[in-house]
Amino acid sequence: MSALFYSFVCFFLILTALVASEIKDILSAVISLSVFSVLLAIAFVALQAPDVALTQAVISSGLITSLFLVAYSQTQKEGRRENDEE
Amino acid sequence: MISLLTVLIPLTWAFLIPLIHIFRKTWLKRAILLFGIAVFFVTISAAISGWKQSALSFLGGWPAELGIVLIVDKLSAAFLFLSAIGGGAAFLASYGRLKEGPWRYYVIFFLLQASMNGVLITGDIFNLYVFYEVFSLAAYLLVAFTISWQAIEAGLKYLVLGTIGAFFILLGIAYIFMATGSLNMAVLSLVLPHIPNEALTVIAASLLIGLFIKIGAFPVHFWLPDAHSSAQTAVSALLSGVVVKVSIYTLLRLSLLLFLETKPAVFTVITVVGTLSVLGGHLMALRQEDIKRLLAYSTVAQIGYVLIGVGTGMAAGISAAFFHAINHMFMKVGLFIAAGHIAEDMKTRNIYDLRGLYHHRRWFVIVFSLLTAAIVGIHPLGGFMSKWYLMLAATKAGNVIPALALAFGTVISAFYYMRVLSFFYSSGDPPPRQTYPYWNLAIAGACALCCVFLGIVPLVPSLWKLVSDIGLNAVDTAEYISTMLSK
Amino acid sequence: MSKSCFLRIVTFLLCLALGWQFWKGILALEPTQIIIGPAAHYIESAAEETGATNIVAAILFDYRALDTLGEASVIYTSVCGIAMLFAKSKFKISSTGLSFIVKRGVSFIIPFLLLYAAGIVLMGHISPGGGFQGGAVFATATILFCIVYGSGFEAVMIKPKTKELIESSGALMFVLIGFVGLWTGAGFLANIAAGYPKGEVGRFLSGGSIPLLNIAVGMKVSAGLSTIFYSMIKLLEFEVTKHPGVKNK
Amino acid sequence: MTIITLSHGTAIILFCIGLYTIISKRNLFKTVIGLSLMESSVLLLIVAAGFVQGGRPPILPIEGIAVNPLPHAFTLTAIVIGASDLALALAFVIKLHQRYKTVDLDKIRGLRG
Repeated sequence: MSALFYSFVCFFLILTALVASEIKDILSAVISLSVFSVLLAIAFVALQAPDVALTQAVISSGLITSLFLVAYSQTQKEGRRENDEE
Repeated sequence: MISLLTVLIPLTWAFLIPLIHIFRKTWLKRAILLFGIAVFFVTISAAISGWKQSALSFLGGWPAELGIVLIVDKLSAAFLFLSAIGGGAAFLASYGRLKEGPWRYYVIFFLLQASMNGVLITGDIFNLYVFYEVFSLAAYLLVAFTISWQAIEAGLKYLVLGTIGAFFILLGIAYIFMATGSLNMAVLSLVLPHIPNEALTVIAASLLIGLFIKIGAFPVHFWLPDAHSSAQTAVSALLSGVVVKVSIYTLLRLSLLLFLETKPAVFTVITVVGTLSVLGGHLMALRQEDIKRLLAYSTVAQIGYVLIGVGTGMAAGISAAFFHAINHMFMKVGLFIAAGHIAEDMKTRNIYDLRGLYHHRRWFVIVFSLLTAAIVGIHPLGGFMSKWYLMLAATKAGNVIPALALAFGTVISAFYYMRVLSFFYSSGDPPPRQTYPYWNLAIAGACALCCVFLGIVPLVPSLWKLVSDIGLNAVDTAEYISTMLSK
Repeated sequence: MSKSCFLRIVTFLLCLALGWQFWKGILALEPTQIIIGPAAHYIESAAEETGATNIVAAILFDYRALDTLGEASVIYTSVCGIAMLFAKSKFKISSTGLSFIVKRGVSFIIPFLLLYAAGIVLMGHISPGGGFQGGAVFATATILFCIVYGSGFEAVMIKPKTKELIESSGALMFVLIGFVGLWTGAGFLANIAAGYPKGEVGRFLSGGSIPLLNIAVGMKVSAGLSTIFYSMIKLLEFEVTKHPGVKNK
Repeated sequence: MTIITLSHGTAIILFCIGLYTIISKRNLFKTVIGLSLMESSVLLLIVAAGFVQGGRPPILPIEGIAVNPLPHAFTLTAIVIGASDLALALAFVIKLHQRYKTVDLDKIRGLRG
């Protein structure tokens, strides 16, 4: 894989990380983080690490993103809940 | 072989408990007690066998450079002993209080025990990180176990800071790997002197930052009081008594093996952080009105004492540091169990509301006073002896200011513990009701007796030789390396 | 406002200084093009010593198998903790899932997805993949169930107790496979030395205990990650039923 | 060589972005995102440390030279450990939201002082 393509990936890694860090809307940040994970998996492929890329793709960008989304939708309800704990 | 079992047996118990819960619920109560006792005895016997002769176990039959080696030398054996005693006391306290009800608690407890033992005996730096993470996750969960909002908040704080610390440690390991290509600690000790100084600085800095966050030393201590005071009684005792000591072991082992000759500045940093922790912890404890928070801040200060001992980088200082660590283990386990019981019994943790406790909880207050006397450092008790030796070692190493800070901190601690005791002994309202907590009283009392006993240790030459051997063995990195690479 | 702005700038400068130090450390280390240390030995003789062609799997499950046991314990701890935190929350079977066509389509895909996951687990010693990745794909399939059929389907099909059983027995299996090595005197988690058949290198049946360990880890990880998802979704489902926009069944 | 230097530089920048996010942002989700960024950066650093110019993936048979397989094994372990940490952090955030009805750190101040 050429160095030009790799530098492109690196640039977008930093860009998506900055977006995930700076954007106000949490949902956009989570989606940006998911894109970041996929890009990282591509970077791992470029670094000749197929095992790591597979794990990164499945666990970080699949599972962790879905957990983020669950947590986000859990916390998007202000004041409508009565105390159903205990 | 027995050293391997200290990790495997608690781990297997942790995997077995859910199965027992599914198939034979009625066995759970007895099984858990049996498991706890088994873990205690295995750990003690591993410590004894490692003390006599350095015990190695090669996993998968691979030699040290290729695979992972577990090694128990005298330093590891001493800390294994500490973890067995402290873990056993915390297990008994929680078993007496909770019985078998929340079985997930015991799963996490055994995982914590297994990973603590793993951290103490492993000879591979990445394996150390893995066990350290199991142990940290279990600690976060034990803090949050009660699911009260304080516990969850303290757990989250602990988790975020602990994870940042973990990533700093991982970064340090990544640099080590980039520089040397190997991960065995004995091999690293041989090759690290040959790498460039800038890289060594980065390695030392990231490992130290990570470990200081995990230990809870002064500038990054703010998770510790919350976590240690919000957890339930037995967990607070375990965290203050053992978990912190395991982190200190990691710092001790890594700094001695990797940086003793190559970067002496590391020890200066440890001494400075220790001094700051002593002063900061005691001064913050002075302001507390919540008895468990007071004890937690006192833990920060006591960590500082141990770090001053480690920072000398000499055999005498390390022996004194371990002696103080084991003293502090007994004192804090006893104090937290006594204070936690009082707080639960009286339904308050504010020391102003605990007036006149002596008149209706007589034995508890007597045990509490004895432990307080030990932690402040009244002459014949263990606390005095360990502080005395720490002070001797620090002055011998030329660290005069830390030695003065040590003495000054002792005065402050005497002040705030006297305040607590004066409330306990003053006259107050009659008690709401009385429970007879023989179980907790017995554990706290046993801890107090151990403190009295530890005060005798330095006076008996054969016993003191055991403690001074630890320091001599820890500083002797050449022996560690030759033992590990012998096969 | 200005105070927080000031703090932000200080933090930024601090991070910048830290990053500069790290960069200087990197520059001091010249990246070597020769593989040194144990890795050279692994590349040289992993196939001969373990029977696996995927060297990463050989390292994970043979040379440094204790790391993998620790890693499995991390997931175990986390799953146990999350199940504990949400133990008292209620799980309500509610949403009916997506439309009929999607359900039919997914029911057609699901067997292939499961087959793919099983392939990743079982072929871990000869191709990229292994227990962790395959287990995670399994867990993703159960999450797909939840999205398409509604959470009720999964809860009826696979009870949480079953998942717990699978998870614990997977972990125990890992330890038992390791104990065989201890029994024969070759050391815990030993592979070929403990008498596991090496097989023909590169074939499906090769690698001694590595495929077995992959299966154990796969069981553990799939059940564990699925439990995490279903524990965290519990309250969400409870809330959705009360949400005015969603029809209740 | 350029690929290695490039990924090291990217990794360090990402580490600093992650740390900055954790320290300066007041939203708990941002904190968790920062943790994720820090983790990813260290992974990239380790994998890049094992890269060899012109290397092939470490799966036999290898034509030519192979990249270093040891960092791949660590990275796998580290990914799983990091994922467990993040999952636990998210679970804590959900539980905390039940009490405070917010994920803003400034409004969650039960344990200050």
